Amino acid sequence: MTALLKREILLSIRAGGSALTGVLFFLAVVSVFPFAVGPDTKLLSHLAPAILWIGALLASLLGLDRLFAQEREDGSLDMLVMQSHPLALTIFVKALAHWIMTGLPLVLATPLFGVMLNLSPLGIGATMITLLAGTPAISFIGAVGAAVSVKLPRGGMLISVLVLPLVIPVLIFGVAAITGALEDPAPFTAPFLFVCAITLFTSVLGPLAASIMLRHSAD
Amino acid sequence: MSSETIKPSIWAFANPTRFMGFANKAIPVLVIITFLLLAVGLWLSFIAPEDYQQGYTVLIMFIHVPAAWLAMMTYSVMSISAIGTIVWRHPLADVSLRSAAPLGAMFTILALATGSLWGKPMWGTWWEWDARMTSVLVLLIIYLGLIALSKAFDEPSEAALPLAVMTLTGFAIIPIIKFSVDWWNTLHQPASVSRLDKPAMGPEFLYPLLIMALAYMAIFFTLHMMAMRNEILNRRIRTMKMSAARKQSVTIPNEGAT
Amino acid sequence: MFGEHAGFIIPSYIISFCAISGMAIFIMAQYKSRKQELKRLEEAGVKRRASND
Amino acid sequence: MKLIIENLSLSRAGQEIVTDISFELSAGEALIVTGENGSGKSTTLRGVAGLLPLSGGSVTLLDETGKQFEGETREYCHYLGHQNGMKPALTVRENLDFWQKFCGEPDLTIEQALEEVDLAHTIDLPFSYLSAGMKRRVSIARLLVSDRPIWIVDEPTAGLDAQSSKMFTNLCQTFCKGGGILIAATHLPLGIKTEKTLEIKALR
Repeated sequence: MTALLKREILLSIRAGGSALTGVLFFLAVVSVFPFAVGPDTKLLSHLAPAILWIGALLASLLGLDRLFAQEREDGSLDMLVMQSHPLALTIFVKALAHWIMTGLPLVLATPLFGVMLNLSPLGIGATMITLLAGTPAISFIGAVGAAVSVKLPRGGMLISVLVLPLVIPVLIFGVAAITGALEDPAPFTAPFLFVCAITLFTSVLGPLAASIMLRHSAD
Repeated sequence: MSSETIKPSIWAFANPTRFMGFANKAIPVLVIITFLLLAVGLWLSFIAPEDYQQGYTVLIMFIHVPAAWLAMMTYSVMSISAIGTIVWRHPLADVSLRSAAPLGAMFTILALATGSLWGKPMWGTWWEWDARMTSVLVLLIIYLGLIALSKAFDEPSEAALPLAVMTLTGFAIIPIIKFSVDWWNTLHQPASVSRLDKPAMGPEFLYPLLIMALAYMAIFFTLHMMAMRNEILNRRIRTMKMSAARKQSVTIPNEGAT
Repeated sequence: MFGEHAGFIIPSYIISFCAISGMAIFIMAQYKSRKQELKRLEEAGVKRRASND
Repeated sequence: MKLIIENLSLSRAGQEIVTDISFELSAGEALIVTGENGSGKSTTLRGVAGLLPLSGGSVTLLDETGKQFEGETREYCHYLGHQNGMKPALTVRENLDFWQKFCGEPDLTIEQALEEVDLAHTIDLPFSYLSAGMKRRVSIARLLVSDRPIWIVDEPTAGLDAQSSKMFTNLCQTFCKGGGILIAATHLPLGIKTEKTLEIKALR
C-alpha cells in the first residue's frame, strides 16, 4: 500500500504537477471574488472564510474525475481490483494520495490568501485547521463519485454535480467553526468536531461505497 | 510512436547548435555586465537621500519597480517568442518561451512581495485589491498557468503550439488589465504605485532606479540564456534516450541468438 | 540604519537576493546535471543525431 | 493444483455472451482459447479472472489434496488484457517496481524480468519513450516479477514481432513446466505439450 501511495504521489508530480494546478486554481478563484464584490477590505475580510472554503472546495474537486477513469483506460484498474488487498483500502489510499497532492497544498497556501483577503491571524489559523480537517472528506466523497462515473467518457462535470451537494455539510460546519473562532457568542469546538466527524465517517464509508461500485462496474 | 512526432527536419540541430556556441561565449560577458550594473545600481541606491515623504522605504522602490517592469518585459519576450513559434515554427522560439516563463513568474512574485513589504509601512496593509496590484496578480496567475501547461504534455514538442497560442491570448488580456485602472473602481488608486511613475521624480532617485532596471534586465538576459541552454540540452537528452531505446532493440537479434 | 522601516527594507532586499540567486543556482545546477547526463549517454554509445533508419 | 470451470455463463447488459463453458486445467497445463472476433473470448477470460460477475456457473481452484484455496481465485491470477496497465509518466523500473510491491509474492527481480524480455537497457527510460511492441514486452515482464500460479493472457502477442512472440512462447513454456496454469486467447501456437483448446462460438 505504501507502494501505491508512492506511485500516486510520483504520478501527480510528474504529470504536470497537480499540486501546482490545484493551488493555482485556488488562487484564481480567490482573486476572482474581489473583482466581483469590489475591493472593499472590510467586506472581503468578512467574506474571507467563505471565499477560502469555496475556493478550496472547488480546487479539491480537480483531478477527481481522473482518479479511476485513468486507471481504467490504461488497464491498471483490472490489476488493482484483482489483488487480495481489500479494495476499499486501495481506494482509501488513492483518495488519501489525492488529498495529499491537492488538499494539503491548499491548506498550506491558505495563510497567503488569508493575508490578501485581510483575514486576521486568528481567522487564518482557524481556516487552516478547519480546511485540514475538512478537505479529506471531499476526496473521500469524491472517490465515490469517481467510481460511479468511471465508465463515462466525460465524467468530470458529472462528478462535480454529484459530489458538491454531498460536501455541503462540510462547508457549513467548516465556515461555522471559523465564525465561531472569530466572533464571540458562536462556538468553535462543536462545528469543528462535526467537520472531523464527517471526515472520519466518509473516510470509511466513501472507500467502501466506491469499492462496491468498482467491483460491479468492471466490464 | 511518440517519437515520430519529432520532425528531424524542423529540429535540425544546426540552429540550436549555433545558439549553444553563441550562448557559451555570451554568458560570461553577460554575467560581468550584470555584476557591474548591479554594483553601480546598488551603490547609487544606497547613497540616495531619504525621500521627504517616504523616508528610507524609497530604497524598496529601487528593487520593486525594476521587478515589476521586468515582469512585463518578460511577458513581451515570451509573446515575441510565441509569434516565432506560430509563424515560423522555430524550435528556438519555443525554447525561449519555455525558459522565460519561470523567470517571469519570479519577477512577478518579487514585484508583489516587495510591493507588499513597501505597502505595509506606507498604507498599513500587506495587500490591497487595487487595480495595479490585482493586475500584477493576474499576470502571476497567467505565468503559473503557462508553466503548468508547459509541463502538462508528455511530448514537449506537442506543447509548443498550445503554449504559444495561450501566451498570445494572455497578451491580449494585458492591455485590458492595464486599463482596468480606469474601468474597475478602486478605492486606492490615488495612493497606488503609479504615483511613483510620475516623471517629476528627482534625478537622485531616477538614476539609481534606471541603473537598477538595467541590472535587472541583464539578470534576465543572463538567466534566460542559461535556461535556454538547459532546455536545449534537455531535448538532446530526450532524443538520445529515445533513440537509445530503439537502437538496442535493433541489435537484439544478435544477442538473442547466443 | 535605514530609519524606522528597516524591518521592511532589509527583508525586501533579502527576498529579492534569495529569489534571484536561488534561481541562478538552480539553473546552473541543472546545467551541470544535464551536461553529466549527456556525457553518460555519449559514453554509453548513444548517438546524438537520431539517424532515422 | 486444479482450476475447474463449470457451466460458466456471462452476460453483458442483460445479453448472454457465453454460456455453459466448462473445462479443467491441472498444474502445468495450458488452454488456448480461440474463436472469431466478438465470440466472447475476452469476456470468458475476464470472467475467469474474476473481473466480471458470473451470471451462472463457478470458478474453483483446488490444491493437490482437493481442498479449495483460501480467498478468491482472482487473487492467484495474473491478468494481461488488451491494455498494458503501465503509466507513461513513470519509468519502466518505477512501473514494474510498483506492480511487484503491490501484487506481492516477488519472483524475478525487475532487472531479471527485463532481461527475459530483452529490454534491460530501457530500465530507466520513461515508459512513454518505448514503442508499442516494447511496451507490450514490459507488461509481459510484469507477469514475471510477481509469482502467480495462473496466467490469464488476452492476445498477449498483439503488436509483437516474430522474434518477441517467440520469446513469449518460450516464457509460457517455462511457466507451464514450472507447474503454472496458462489460459491464453491467441492464434499463436504455443508449443506446450499439455495444451488444450477451447473454441468459443458466438451465440445468437
